[in-house]
Amino acid sequence: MARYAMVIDLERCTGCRACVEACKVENNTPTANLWMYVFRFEEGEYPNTHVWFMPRPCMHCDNAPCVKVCPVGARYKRLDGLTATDWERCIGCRYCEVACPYGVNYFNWKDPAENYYLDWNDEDLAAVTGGTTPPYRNPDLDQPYGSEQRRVAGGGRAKGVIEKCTFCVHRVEQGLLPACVANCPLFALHFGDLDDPNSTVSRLLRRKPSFRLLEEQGTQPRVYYIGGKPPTTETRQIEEVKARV
Amino acid sequence: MRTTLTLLLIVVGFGLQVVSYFFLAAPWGIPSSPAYSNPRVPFAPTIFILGVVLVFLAAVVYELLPERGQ
Amino acid sequence: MNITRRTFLKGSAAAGGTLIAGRLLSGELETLVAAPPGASPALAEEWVPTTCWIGKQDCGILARRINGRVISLEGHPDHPRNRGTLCPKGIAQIMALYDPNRVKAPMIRTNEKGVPGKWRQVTWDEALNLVAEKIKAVRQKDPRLFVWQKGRSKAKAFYDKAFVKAAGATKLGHGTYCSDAGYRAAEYTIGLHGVLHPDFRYTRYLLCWGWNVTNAGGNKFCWLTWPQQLIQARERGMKMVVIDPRLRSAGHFADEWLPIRPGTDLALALALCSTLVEQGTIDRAYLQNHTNAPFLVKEDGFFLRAAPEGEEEEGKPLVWDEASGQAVPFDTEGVQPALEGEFTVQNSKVKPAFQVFKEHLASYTPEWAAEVCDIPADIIRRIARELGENARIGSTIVVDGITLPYRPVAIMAYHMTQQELGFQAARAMIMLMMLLGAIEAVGGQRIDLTWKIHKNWEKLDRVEIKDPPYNIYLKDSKFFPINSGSPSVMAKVMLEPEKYGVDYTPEVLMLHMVNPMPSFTDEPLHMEAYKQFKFVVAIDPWLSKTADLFADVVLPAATIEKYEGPIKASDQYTDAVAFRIPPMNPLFQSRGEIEIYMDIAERAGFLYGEKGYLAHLNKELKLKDEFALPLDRKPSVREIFDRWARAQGIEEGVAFFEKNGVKVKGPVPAKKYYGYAQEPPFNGIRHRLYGESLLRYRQIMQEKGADEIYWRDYTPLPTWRPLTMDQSPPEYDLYLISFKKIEFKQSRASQIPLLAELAPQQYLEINPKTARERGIADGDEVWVESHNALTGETRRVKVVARYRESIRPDTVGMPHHYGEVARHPWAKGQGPTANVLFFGTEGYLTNTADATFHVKVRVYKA
Amino acid sequence: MTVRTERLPYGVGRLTGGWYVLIGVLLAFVVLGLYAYSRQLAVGEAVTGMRDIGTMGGATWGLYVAFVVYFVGVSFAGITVAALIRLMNLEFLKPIARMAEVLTVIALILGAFSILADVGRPLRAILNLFRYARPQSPFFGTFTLVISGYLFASLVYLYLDGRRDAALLARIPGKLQGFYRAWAAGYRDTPAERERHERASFWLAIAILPLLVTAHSTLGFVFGIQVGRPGWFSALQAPGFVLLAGVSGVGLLIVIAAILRKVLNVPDQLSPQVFRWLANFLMVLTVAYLYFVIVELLTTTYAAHYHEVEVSRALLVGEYAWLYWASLAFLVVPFLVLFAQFITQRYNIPLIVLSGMLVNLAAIGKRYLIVVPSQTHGTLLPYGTGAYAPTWVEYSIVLGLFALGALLFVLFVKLFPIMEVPETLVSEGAAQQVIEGG
Repeated sequence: MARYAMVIDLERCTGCRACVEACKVENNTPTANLWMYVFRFEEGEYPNTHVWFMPRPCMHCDNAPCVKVCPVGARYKRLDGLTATDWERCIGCRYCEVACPYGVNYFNWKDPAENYYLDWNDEDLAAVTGGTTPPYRNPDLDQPYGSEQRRVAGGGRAKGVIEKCTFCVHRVEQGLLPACVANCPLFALHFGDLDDPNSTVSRLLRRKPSFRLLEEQGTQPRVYYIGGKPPTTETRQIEEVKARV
Repeated sequence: MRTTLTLLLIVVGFGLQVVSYFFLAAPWGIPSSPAYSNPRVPFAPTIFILGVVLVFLAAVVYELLPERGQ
Repeated sequence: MNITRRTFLKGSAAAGGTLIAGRLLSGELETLVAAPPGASPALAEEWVPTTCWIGKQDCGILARRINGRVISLEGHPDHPRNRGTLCPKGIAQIMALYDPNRVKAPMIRTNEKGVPGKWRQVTWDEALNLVAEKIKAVRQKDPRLFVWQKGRSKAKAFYDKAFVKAAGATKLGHGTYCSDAGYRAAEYTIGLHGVLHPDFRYTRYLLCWGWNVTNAGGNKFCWLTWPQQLIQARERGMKMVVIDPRLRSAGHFADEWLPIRPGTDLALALALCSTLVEQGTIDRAYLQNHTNAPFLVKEDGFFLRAAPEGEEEEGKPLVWDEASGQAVPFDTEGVQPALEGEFTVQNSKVKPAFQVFKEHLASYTPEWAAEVCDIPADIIRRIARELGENARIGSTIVVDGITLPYRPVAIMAYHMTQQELGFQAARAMIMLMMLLGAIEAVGGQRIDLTWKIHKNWEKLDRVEIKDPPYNIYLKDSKFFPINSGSPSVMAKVMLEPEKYGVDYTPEVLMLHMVNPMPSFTDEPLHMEAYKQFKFVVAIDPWLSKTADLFADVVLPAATIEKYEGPIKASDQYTDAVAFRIPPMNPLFQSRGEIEIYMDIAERAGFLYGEKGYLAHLNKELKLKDEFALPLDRKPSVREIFDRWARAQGIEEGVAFFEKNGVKVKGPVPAKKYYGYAQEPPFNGIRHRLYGESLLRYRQIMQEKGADEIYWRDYTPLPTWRPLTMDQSPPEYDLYLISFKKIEFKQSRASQIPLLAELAPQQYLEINPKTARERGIADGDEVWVESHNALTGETRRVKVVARYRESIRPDTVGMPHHYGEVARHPWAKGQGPTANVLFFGTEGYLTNTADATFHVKVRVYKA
Repeated sequence: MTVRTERLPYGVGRLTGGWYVLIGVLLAFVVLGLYAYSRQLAVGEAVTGMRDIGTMGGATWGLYVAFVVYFVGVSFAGITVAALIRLMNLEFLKPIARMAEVLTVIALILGAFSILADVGRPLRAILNLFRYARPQSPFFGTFTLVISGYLFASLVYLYLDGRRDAALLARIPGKLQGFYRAWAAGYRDTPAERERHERASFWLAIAILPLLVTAHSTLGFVFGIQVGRPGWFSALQAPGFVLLAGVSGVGLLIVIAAILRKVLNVPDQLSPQVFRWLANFLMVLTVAYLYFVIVELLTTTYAAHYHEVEVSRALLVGEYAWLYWASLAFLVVPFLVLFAQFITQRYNIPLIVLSGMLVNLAAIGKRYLIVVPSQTHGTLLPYGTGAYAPTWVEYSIVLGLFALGALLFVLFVKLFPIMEVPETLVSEGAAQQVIEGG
C-alpha cells in the first residue's frame, strides 16, 4: 500500500491561493469552506520585514487527533494514510474540529445546496445544466472509495456533517494528483508515495531539510514543508480570509 | 438464588463492559486503517451499555425478586 | 480532444446489496444528496481545449465537460505560458460562466442617465437595430463623433480594429492607465514595443522595480508565466533587489528591499546611472556602435549633422573619430567614435551626447538621490557596484551557436510608469541598462518577446505637432505630442473643448468590456464627461457601473464560451499560438463579440464591400486569395478562424485548435530573439540615449504657446523636477499608491464569488507607526482624503485600515479593484475604488498623457 | 362502599390555578425552544452563532456544549448527596434525598438533549452511537457512562428509594393509585424489605460514587486531553470538572430545596439544619474549586506557552474578562458569605440560597469559558482572533431546556412525593380501610 504525503516548497509559494480555488471547484466545497488555505504572513518591523506564504491543507496526520476523538469512526485512516471523513456516518458533533490543532475542518452549517455562493435556482441555467447545484458539480464525488467502499469524496455533501481536505481521494485513486497539487502555478506543491524512493516527495525530502507543522504535538503530519521555517509567535497573518457562511 | 442472580448480573454486566470495551468495540492503538473505525462486532457499544445497565439492574433484581419460598 | 472517455459504471452487485442494507440504517434516515453507487447513469466525459478569458496573457485551458456541462477549467499542459496550471482567477471563472447575474439578454434603458439604470429586456433584433440606426446616423453626420472604447483585447485585436476602421470611429484603450508611458519610452529609446523585463534564462541580477511579483504580471504576461520563470531563475541563483514602497508585492522573493519614496524612481535611476559612469562600469562598445551616445551635440542641444545629401533627407549626425581626429558621419567605416570630450567643429563647440549625459548626471549623485528617494547613498552605490559587477561587461556567451554579449543584469518594471515622470523614468531605467550594455544581450534587458522594430521607432521621432483643431484625445497636439490616447484627456476635452482647441463633441460611444468609471483614474471627471454622450452602447457580460449609469443599450457578450483568436502563446522562449474555443454554447442569450460586430455592421450598412467590415477583417487577419472572406456573405465566426488557420498552413483548419487548443511552434531561436543576434546587430538602428526629437518637440510646443506644464518634461535627457503632488499642503502628508491583488483582474473578477470571498473588501494598508500616530487601530474605519495640488480639489473615501509593517510609513496603499459590477450580490459592500482619489488632469498626467496613480492624502479616523 | 377521599401528601395529584399558570409558562418556553430547534433543523446550524475554528474565526462548540457540561455537572449533586446520606448515615438530610435524585435524572436528560441540540445530525447520532461508538473517543464516556449509565443508575436509585413511599401512597385511592402500585411492585415495608433496601442502596451508593467520578472525569477528558486547544490540555481539567459539578449541583439543590420549602410549606422537614449542612458542603466544594482556579491561573500566566497566554489574556483582560471576573466573583462572594456563616455559626437561608444561585451563574460562566475561548483565541497556527456570540436560537433552546427541566420537576412533584413521606401523613387506619374496601 502506498504511503501518500504532500511536500510544500515554501521557497516557491507566492501565496496566490490558486490551490484554494482549484480545491474549491474540484471538490465542490460550499461557501467559506477552505479545505486548502494559504496563509500570507508578515514578520518583523519596517524596514526589516519579511513576507511569506504557507499553504495549509489537511495534514493527514498519522497520529490524528481527529481520528482518535471521533465517537463513531466517521473520521478514519485509510490504508494509504489518507485521513478520510465518511460523511454518511458523521453525526456532526464537531469533536474532530475542536481536536484538530490545524483548523482544517469545516462543518456544513447550512444545507450545502443553499450555500454555493449564488442562487443557482435559475430557469435559464437549469436548461443548460439540468439544475445541478452548483452548476459545476463534479460527479466523481458521488462514488464510494477505497477497499472499504465508503463515501469520503468531495464537499457539500449534507447538512450537519463535517468535511475537510480529502487529498482528493477521488483523483488519487485514479492515479491523478490532488487538484491543488496539479494546479499549483509555481509547482510548490508535490504529492506522492513516501514508500517509493523515486517519488518526487521522497527525493525532495532526501535532498532538502523539512519540517512539519506543530510536530511537537505528536500528530505526525503527512504534510512536509521545505524551503522555510514554521511560523512563530511573531508571525502575523495578513490579508486573512475570514469568510463565513 | 436471588443473591446468585444479582451477583450473576453484576458479573455478566461488568464482563460485558470489559469484553465490549476491550475486545468487541473498535480496536485499540493508533488508528492506521479503516478497521479502527468500526467495532469488531456490530453494535459493540450497545453491548457495553447493556453491561452498564445489567450491573445496576442487579440492584432492582435484588430488591424486587421475592425471597425464596415465599 | 477526448483524452479519456470514461464511464462510471462501478459497484458490483455483491457489494451493492450489503451497502444498501447498511445505508438504510444510517444514511436513508436523513435526506442525503447523493444517489447510491452504481445508480448514476453513464457519464460522457470530454476535454475541450480553450483559453482563459480573465487575464491578459490568455492561458491555455482544458475544460472538463461531462454530459455537456463544464465542471472544471484546468490548465492546458502544452501551453507554454501556463504549463498545466492556472491562477486563482482562471480557476474561478467557471463561476462567471454560469453566473445568473450576468446580463442575460439585450437591454434597453428606460430611465434617465447618470443614475442606476432601469432596464427593459428586448430581443437581439430590437437592440441591434437601435444600435445600428444610431451608428448609421452618427457616421453620416461625422464619423469622428463615434467613439469606441475597449478595456482589453482578449485575443489578437483584429475584429475590433477592423470594426473601428470600417466604422471610422475614434478608438480609446486602457493603456494610459496601464503602461503606455513605458511602451512609448521603450519604443522611442530602443524601438521595441514593450516595457522592461529580464531574460530569465540567463539573468543573474534583477532589479525588481515595482514588479508586484506575487500579485500581478509584468511586461507582456499577466501573472503566471513571470513567477514561473522567476522561481527557476532564483533556483539557479539569481539575486533580486526590490525597489518598491511596499514589500508585500515581491514577498519573500526579495533578497533586498529598497523602500523607495513613491514617484521618485527617476531620481534613483539617474543616481544609479551617475554612479555607473563614475565607477566606469559602462559598455563603451555598445554605446559607441549601437546608440547615439557618440553623436555630437551642439550647444543648442541638437545634433551636429553633415550637410544634407538629398532635399528631403536630413544630414547624418556626426561623431568625433578619434582615429582621424575629425567629425565624420556616424556610420563611417572603421570610425572610432569618441564618447567623451569637447570638440570644436565648424566653429561651434560640440560634445558627444554621452559627454552631455555625463555632465547631466554630475549633479545626480547618490547623496542627492538619497534625499529625494529616501534610500541611503551607500546602498545606492552598492547597488550600482553590484550592477556593474554582475553585468560582466565585455563577456560573451554562445547561444544557438551564436556568440553574443553576456550581460546578466536586467530590470523588471511595468506599471511603475504610472507616475508623473513615468515616461522619463522608464527612459532613465532603459538608459541605465544601456550604460551596462545589457539591452538585448543574453541575460540582459528585454523589452519585447522577439526582436522586432516597432513602427513607433520612427513615428515617435517624427511627430508633427499641429495647430488646432485637434481630435478629442489631442493627437499631434501642442499639449501631448507623444500621445497615448487617454480617456481622461478626452473627458477633460469634452468638458472644455475650446481650451484645448477641439471643435466637436463626440456623441455616440461604444463600450466594449470597459468600465471607465471605477477602473480609470478620476471617476468624477469621467462621470461629468460621459453624461454628454447622446447614445452609449455597452457590449459586456456584466452590467458594469459605467453601463448602469450611462448606457442606452447593453448587449450581452459571452465570456469564455465563444470563438476568439488567434492568441499568441509564447512564454518568450517557446513560441505558440492558441484559440479560445467555446466549451459550451454561449450561456443565456449572450453572443460572441465578433458575431455582434458583424450584425451591427450589417445593419448599419458597412459589413459588405471593399470598405466594409469583412474587407477589414481580411486585412487585419491577412486573409488573401482563396482564404479571404467573400465580401458579400456574412460568415460564421468559426469560418473566419478556419480560413485563418488554413492560411497559416494548418491543414485541419480551426479543427486543429478545437482538438489541441494550442499549436506549439517550438523554441524561439536566438536569431529571432536577441537584437544583438541580428545582422547587423539591432538591424543597424542607433538606440536613442539622447532624445534629440524630444528637445525639438519642446521648442515647438513653446513656440505654439503651450503652457510649461505640457513641455517641461520634453527634455532630451531625463531630468528630475519636484513632483506636482508634493506641492499639496503639509497636512496631506502621506502618499497614496494603488496596487493589484492576485485575486482580481480589473472588472472581470471582483464579482466572481470564489474570488470575492478571498478578498471581500477594500482596505487601506498603513504602517502601524503611522496609524498609531493618528490613533488608528488595525481594522478601524478611516477617511482617506486626497488633494489636487493644482486645483485644491479634495476627495475622500471611507475604508478599513489594515496594519502592514511592510509599507513605508509615509505611504499608504489601496488595492485598485472593487466597485466595478453593478447589482451583483458579491459586488455589494466591497467598498470604494481607489481611483476616486486619483486625478486625471494636468499635473497628474505624464507628458505623454498617461495617468498617475500617485497622490498626496491625509488619513484620519472616521 | 364509600371511599374516603384521602389527600396525597405534599400536594401530589392536586393542580391549583398557580400550578397551571406555572406549567403554562414553562410549556410556552418549551415550545419556544422547540420552535428554535425546528428552525435549526430546517436551516442548519447556520442559525446559531457557531462557526468553524480557523479561517471562519468562530467557535464550533458554543452554548450547547457549555450547557451539556453544565447540566451533567448539576447532576452530580443529586446522586452524591443521596449516596452520602446512605454511606454516612446523614439521616437529617433524608428530606432532600429524593429531590436531589430527581434533579440528577432531569439534569442528565437535559444534558442528553443539549447534545442532541448540538450535533448536526441528531437521528444519526442516536443510531450511530449505538452502532459505532468508539471507546477511544472521550465522547464515549460521555455517551455511555454519563448519559446512559449514570442516568440508568440514578433512575434505579430513584426507583428503589421511592418504593416505600409508592407503597404508602398506593393505599390511598385515586387516579394515580395504579401508578404507585406499579412503582411499589409489591413492597410492603416489612423489616426484611427495609433491610434489603438498606443493603441494596448501600452497595448502589458504593457503586455509584466511582461511576460519578469517572463520568465527570470523562467529561473533563473531552477537553483535558486535547493538545490542539491551548487552555484545555491540563490534568486539572478532570478533577476540576468533578468539583465544579459539585459546586453547581449542590448550589442548585439548595435553591430547589428552598423553593420547595416555601411552596410545600415544610419548614420543619427542610430544617435549617439541612441548609446548614448544604451550605458547608457547598463552601468546601467552592473553596476547593477556587484552589484549582488559582493553580490554573498561576500555571497559565506564569510559565505558559504563547498560545496559552493568548487564551489567558483573553480571559483575564480581553473579550472574556467580564465573564471571567464575574464568574470568579460569583464563586468568591458565595464562599465568603458561606465562610462567614460557618465562622459565626449563624446561618441565614436567603443568603445560602443566594450563594447557591450565584455559584450556578458562576458555573455556567465557567463552563462557557472552558468551551469557547480556547477555540477563538490562541489557535496554534496564526489564524486571526475568532469570535462567538450565541444567537436567539441558541438562547431559546437553552431556555427551553431549562423550562423543560423545571416542567419535569414540577410534574414529578405533582406525581410523587418529592420528599420521603412520614408515616404520620398517611394514617395506617385509613390505609387499611381503603385496602379492605378495595
